[in-house]
Amino acid sequence: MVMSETIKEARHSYLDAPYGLKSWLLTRDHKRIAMLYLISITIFFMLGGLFAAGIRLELLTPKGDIWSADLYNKMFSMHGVIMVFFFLVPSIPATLGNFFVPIMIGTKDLAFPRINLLSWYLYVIGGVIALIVLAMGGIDTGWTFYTPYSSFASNTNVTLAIVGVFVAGFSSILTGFNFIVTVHRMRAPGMTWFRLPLFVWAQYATSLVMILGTPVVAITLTLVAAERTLHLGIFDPKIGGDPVLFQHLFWFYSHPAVYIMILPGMGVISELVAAMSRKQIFGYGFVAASSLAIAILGFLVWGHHLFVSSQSIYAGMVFSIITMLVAVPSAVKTFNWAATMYKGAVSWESPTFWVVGFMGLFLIGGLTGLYLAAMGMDIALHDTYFVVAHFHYIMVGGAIMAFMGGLHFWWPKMTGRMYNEGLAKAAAVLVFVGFNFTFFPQFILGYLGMPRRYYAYPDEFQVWNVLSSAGASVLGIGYMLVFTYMMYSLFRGEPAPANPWGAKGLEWTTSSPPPTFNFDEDPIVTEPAYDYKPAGSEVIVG
Amino acid sequence: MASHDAHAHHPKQQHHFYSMEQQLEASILGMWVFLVTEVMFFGGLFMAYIVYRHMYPLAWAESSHELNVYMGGGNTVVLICSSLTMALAVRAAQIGSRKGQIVNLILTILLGSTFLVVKYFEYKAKFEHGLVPGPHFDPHELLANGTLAPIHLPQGSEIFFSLYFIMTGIHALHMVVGIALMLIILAMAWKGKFGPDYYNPVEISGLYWHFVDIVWIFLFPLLYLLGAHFSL
Amino acid sequence: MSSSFPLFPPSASSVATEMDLLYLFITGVCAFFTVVVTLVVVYFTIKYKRRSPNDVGADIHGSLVLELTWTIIPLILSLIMFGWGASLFYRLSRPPSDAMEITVVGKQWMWKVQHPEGVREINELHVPLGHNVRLTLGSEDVIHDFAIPAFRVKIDVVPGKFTTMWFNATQIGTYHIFCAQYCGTKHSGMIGQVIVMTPQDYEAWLAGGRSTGSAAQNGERLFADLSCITCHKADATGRGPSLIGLYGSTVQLADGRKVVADDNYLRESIMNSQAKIVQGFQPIMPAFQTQISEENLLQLLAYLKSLKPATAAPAPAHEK
Amino acid sequence: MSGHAPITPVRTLVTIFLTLLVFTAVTVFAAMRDFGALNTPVALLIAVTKASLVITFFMAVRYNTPLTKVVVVSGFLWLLILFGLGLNDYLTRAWIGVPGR
Repeated sequence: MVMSETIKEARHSYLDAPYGLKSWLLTRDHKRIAMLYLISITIFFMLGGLFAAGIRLELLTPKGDIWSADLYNKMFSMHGVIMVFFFLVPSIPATLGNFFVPIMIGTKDLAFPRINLLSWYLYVIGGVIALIVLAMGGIDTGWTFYTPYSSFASNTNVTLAIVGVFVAGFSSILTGFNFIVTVHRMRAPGMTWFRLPLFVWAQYATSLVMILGTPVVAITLTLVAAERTLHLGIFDPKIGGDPVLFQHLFWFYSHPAVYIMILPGMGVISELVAAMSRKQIFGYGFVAASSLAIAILGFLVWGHHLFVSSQSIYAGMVFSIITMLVAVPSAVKTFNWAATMYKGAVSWESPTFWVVGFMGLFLIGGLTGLYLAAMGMDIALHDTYFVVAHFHYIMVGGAIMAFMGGLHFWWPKMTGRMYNEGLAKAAAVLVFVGFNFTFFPQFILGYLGMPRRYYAYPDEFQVWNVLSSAGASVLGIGYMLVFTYMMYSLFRGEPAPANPWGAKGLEWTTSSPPPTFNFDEDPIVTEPAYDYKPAGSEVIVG
Repeated sequence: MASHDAHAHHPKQQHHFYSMEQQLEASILGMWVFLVTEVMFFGGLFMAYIVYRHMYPLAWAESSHELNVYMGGGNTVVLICSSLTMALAVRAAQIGSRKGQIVNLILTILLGSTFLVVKYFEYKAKFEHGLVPGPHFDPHELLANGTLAPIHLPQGSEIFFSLYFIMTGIHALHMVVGIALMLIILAMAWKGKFGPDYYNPVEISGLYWHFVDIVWIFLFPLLYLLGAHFSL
Repeated sequence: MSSSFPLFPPSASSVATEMDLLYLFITGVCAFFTVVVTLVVVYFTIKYKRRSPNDVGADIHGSLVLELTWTIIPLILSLIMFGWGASLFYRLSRPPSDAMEITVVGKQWMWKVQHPEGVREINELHVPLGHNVRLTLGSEDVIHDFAIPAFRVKIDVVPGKFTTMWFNATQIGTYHIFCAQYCGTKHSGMIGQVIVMTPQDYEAWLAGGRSTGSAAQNGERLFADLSCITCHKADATGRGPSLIGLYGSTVQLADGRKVVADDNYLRESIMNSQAKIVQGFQPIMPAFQTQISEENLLQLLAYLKSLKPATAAPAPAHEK
Repeated sequence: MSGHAPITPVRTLVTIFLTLLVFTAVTVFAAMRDFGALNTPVALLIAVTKASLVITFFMAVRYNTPLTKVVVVSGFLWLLILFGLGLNDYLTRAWIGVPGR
């Protein structure tokens, strides 16, 4: 009986409204656009993962023996370009953010639905350009495009790759600006700023970074392209240009870009910790403010990528001390999440597994940033595998764990179907273990001095590299497992109830999956977020 | 949408907005947020400008003298005029004057095109004088007797001209986009789509146009008026 | 370091121990917080496990005291790390004045080294034990990065300018030189060895090496070959300024600015002679941008540095 | 559909237009004089004034919500962050007197 009712409900959902490919490709529904994004970023994630596998395979042995040096360089470059610009930057904002920001604030859609669709098309165009670059042999500059290598030395399709990144960047700007206007102008009656779910706060902070940072990297890469094609030298040392200026402009975006990746992840975790513990988030105001603090401070620290690049030592000190300050809001968030669980009713369902995994990995990722921010220490660690390990702990251990957690948490809402709980828990454990085996040895390799982007390396580094490659295979299996049972769930999963976790939040008040305009009646908000009342049994599961 | 709602909706109101006002405010805010990204986009170029001007003050002063102040200044006046006509076009839409919109939009488009034509002649002169960076960078003057006289420019001037072409080039590209936008708005105004209740497209295109004007207001003194020692 | 699971690189310079201590200090702080927070989270997960499907957590909203505690403690700890790191960086940035100067030129994909006595080597760097050594580095093509993990030193080698590093080797042995900034196809092949020898062995090695005269002598020859000498005369009678005692002094420029004549100033004045004009002189010197290789430039610089006034030692203007 | 944004009078628009033309003339003539170190500040001051006039009147920011004003100001603030922290490197490069540090 329950079953047939749910199915009847599903007929009214956004998934089924009008059928057909055209209705999807021309949709203006933020939920459908989120699903389109989800499909496309999954493709790019797999592609990027394939290159990662290629890299780890080569590094099993000290000698360069599986690929040629050139192919290896192209692999890590394409791994970086694809994972950063085509997976991580759009990952949470364009999928979970797109889907849930309007629902969480109780509106029918984003402020500019057509621009939202345009943003997806731009992403696809950028992605297709990246694939064309790949088909033409890829690029070998690394994802950082440092001049003068990228402008004069590389004979690969750098210009076309830059066009691809530029277009994808435009897509990210449009997403960000849509979110900002939506959060400001479209909130449901009663949805005050301090009733906003923390996920929305995080998305808002992320959007600020997107619109303020992305244009700078766009113009910087344009300048590199102009140097390559039109010989308009801006960074060319032969005519007196300064390659370090490129690094300044590049990191003005690319450091905050790290926060584009991790801030939404932090938002997801804030939601999940509260919902899985059925408890008001500890220190709501501090968690919300720390998102903004991270977004703003994130713009003031880019020079810590330039400590040994011949930047002035005094500039280095300014950047170093501000970088240390970023540690504070990140620590505040972590402690608040832990405190939220205190005296909670902690569920042992699969999202909790991803959350706990995230906390462990994010702690290590965040704390190892301190080594790199301390200038003297950075001399030893700069451009070594320590850096590689550190940012993978943040971007993979942090952002992707959070993305996975969010996906498991909201999957029933998005698709209207449940997945296999047992497999989901197993996958979380596999990914956690595999991840640590892959990247923890790289911290040690880094202090031993192994530089990043090395195709061959001295023998004494082998033992840690073998461990890392072995861990990577476990990690890969973990991700494939998630993909498998999620695909199964999509077609065969049990229908999901409206509120499978018994969680608070507007998204759980509407049906699973939600109707086209999200709510049958325009919601009016009367209570703060995470208003779990301990007295009665007000939580209704299902 | 209007059929099932208690209060009547304007035909241009999109379903997810509560009111036309919310819709107008959202689009104006959206345009400003977009313009902030534009500010940062040009900001990267200005950053490069500041750094290199600090490194090569001499080259900056002397290269600046190779630019044509008449053309740059004239174009500044042209753009200011176009900003006025643009503002008048928005006003015409707000008060519901179709004729006012059409006349002012056409004037705006003509002024914008004038700017580009002047730019064309300016660029042409730079090519003739070998001031285009790259392998053929070879500054010279064409003397009255038909011979070429090389001009000596200090190190750093090639970067100046690279920045000159990129900054003015990207600005000109924005002008082209602006003119295309104005043509669309003109077509819509022609059909009488705008009035006191609905003029968002005119208003936000106007914001864009004024922004492009502002960029030029900075480019003109920073590129053309350096060195302080020239005379007209 | 024969352990099969090595944790530290060899420790072979005067800063290695302090670097390791800083590393261990930060590791201690990080390990403490990682362990504590992880244990707390796991403990809460078990202790407060949901008992029934409709269970709800306690009604706790926050605590200002706790928030302030975990704002201020991380702040203090991170500022200590900043202070220590910055101080170490500062010391590693300023070469001692008695350091012997070796020049290094990076190009795709090799390191070219020249000792002050003129001995050259490729992808190898011989240094005497217990001496302060200052490297001046330049690049002929793209950005490289000269890194010696055993000495805990590293600096980018940027085309168009010189960079500096220094170290004092404390352990005899052979250690890795890596290029740490990605520079193209054979980036991972741009490696070499630094060989630390006793000062006696180093002298013997220098004597055995093929030298075409000291760096300064080579520079003097170039100074004549490139006709620099026709304008830059020793007395003040030339069309260009005299270069005696120039290095490290303060130069008054025509546009009113003052600059210290350091390596990068001399480099710019040779390569792009019009960039900064000395007061009282005409901008007539040709730019040598395309005519001088990075190595020759370093030799010219060695010569210019050797030009000291006959009477007093040069004012150490760059050492304030 | 109540409470339309106020409409800028033609008189204001024309006054601003004429002021902008005057400032353009002023900036050209100012550039012909030598104020020494003040050359650039003078030029920038005039440019900033002109830009503020365009933003306030032509772009009608004075009639917009406070939020729009915040957005406009923060855009330029971020530009100053880029310039300020970037110059933080370039202006201090020679201080320590060691090349590349």
